[in-house]
Amino acid sequence: FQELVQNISEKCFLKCITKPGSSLTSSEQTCLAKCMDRYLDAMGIVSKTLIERSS
Amino acid sequence: FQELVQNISEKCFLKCITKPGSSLTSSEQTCLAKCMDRYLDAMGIVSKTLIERSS
Amino acid sequence: FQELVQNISEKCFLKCITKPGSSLTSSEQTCLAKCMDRYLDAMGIVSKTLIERSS
Amino acid sequence: NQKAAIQAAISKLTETCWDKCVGKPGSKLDRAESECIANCAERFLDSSSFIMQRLMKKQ
Amino acid sequence: NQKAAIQAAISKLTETCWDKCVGKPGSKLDRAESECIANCAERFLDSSSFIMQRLMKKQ
Amino acid sequence: NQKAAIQAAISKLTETCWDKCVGKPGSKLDRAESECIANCAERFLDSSSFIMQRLMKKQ
Repeated sequence: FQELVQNISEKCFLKCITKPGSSLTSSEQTCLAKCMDRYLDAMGIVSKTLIERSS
Repeated sequence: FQELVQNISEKCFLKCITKPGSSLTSSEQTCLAKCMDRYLDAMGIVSKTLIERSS
Repeated sequence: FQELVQNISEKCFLKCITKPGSSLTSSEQTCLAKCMDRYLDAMGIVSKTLIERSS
Repeated sequence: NQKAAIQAAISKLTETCWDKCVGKPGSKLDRAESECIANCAERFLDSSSFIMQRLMKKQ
Repeated sequence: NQKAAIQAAISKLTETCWDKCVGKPGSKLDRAESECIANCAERFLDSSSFIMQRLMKKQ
Repeated sequence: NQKAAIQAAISKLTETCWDKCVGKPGSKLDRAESECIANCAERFLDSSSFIMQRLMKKQ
């Protein structure tokens, strides 16, 4: 779980916070939320692919 | 050995499979083969350099 | 300590030695020295931030 | 153990295919992105097994 | 232990914020770079805790 | 042990110098690529020892 938080934080920070300011703006939070959901979607596709191949 | 496969796969996947399609094309396979051979060449040069310096 | 040397070496090698030649030039050494000092400055800012937040 | 190895592989592959396939995160993955991720995962596994077999022949 | 975890976090965050904020190394960090690094560290921590809370709600 | 440390160093240095020196993989490394890799490995080691000595003076 910690590693997942770490990976999503790194990938989504790079995509969503291009110029870090004095607080997280609401548009940055929206971007982080979408980015996290899309990352989980991507991970779901990868897991499905790996499991199908290994069976 | 596992780590070597992992490193070569990552580096050569990035160089050779720019748009992943529904199968590995023969030109992608040719690129992977060359890329792996060149990676081993590079590793040979690096090893030689390290060994000469440490002796 | 080893990890710090490793991190600074990687980051500063990428910034300062763009075309590796037959020896380290004096301008490359100057760049490495500045880069290392700035990296330690950056680490100081990050440490201060982390410690303020965790207290 | 095997479960940890699979989770590590999922984690690493997701990072690789995310970088290759996903642009600005939208309200869902569009079709091109989803296909790219699935193909990326498949082709990465193909590439790894191609490399592994070729390395084993060399030894 | 906790000390090692904090040192690992400092190490990782410094790498991330260095890449985001610092250009050609000068004789000192200029004001824009220093501010960028401090904000980068703060916003990274905000982002991580935002992600963590949102992940925990999903489970 | 020392052998594992040397193999780890070879592995890491190969990655760094590969990224810096090799373009599209051809049927062999051309002369510029080979020289770049050898110089990259030498200069990386020089840089590391320069950094290490300078860090030790600071402490």
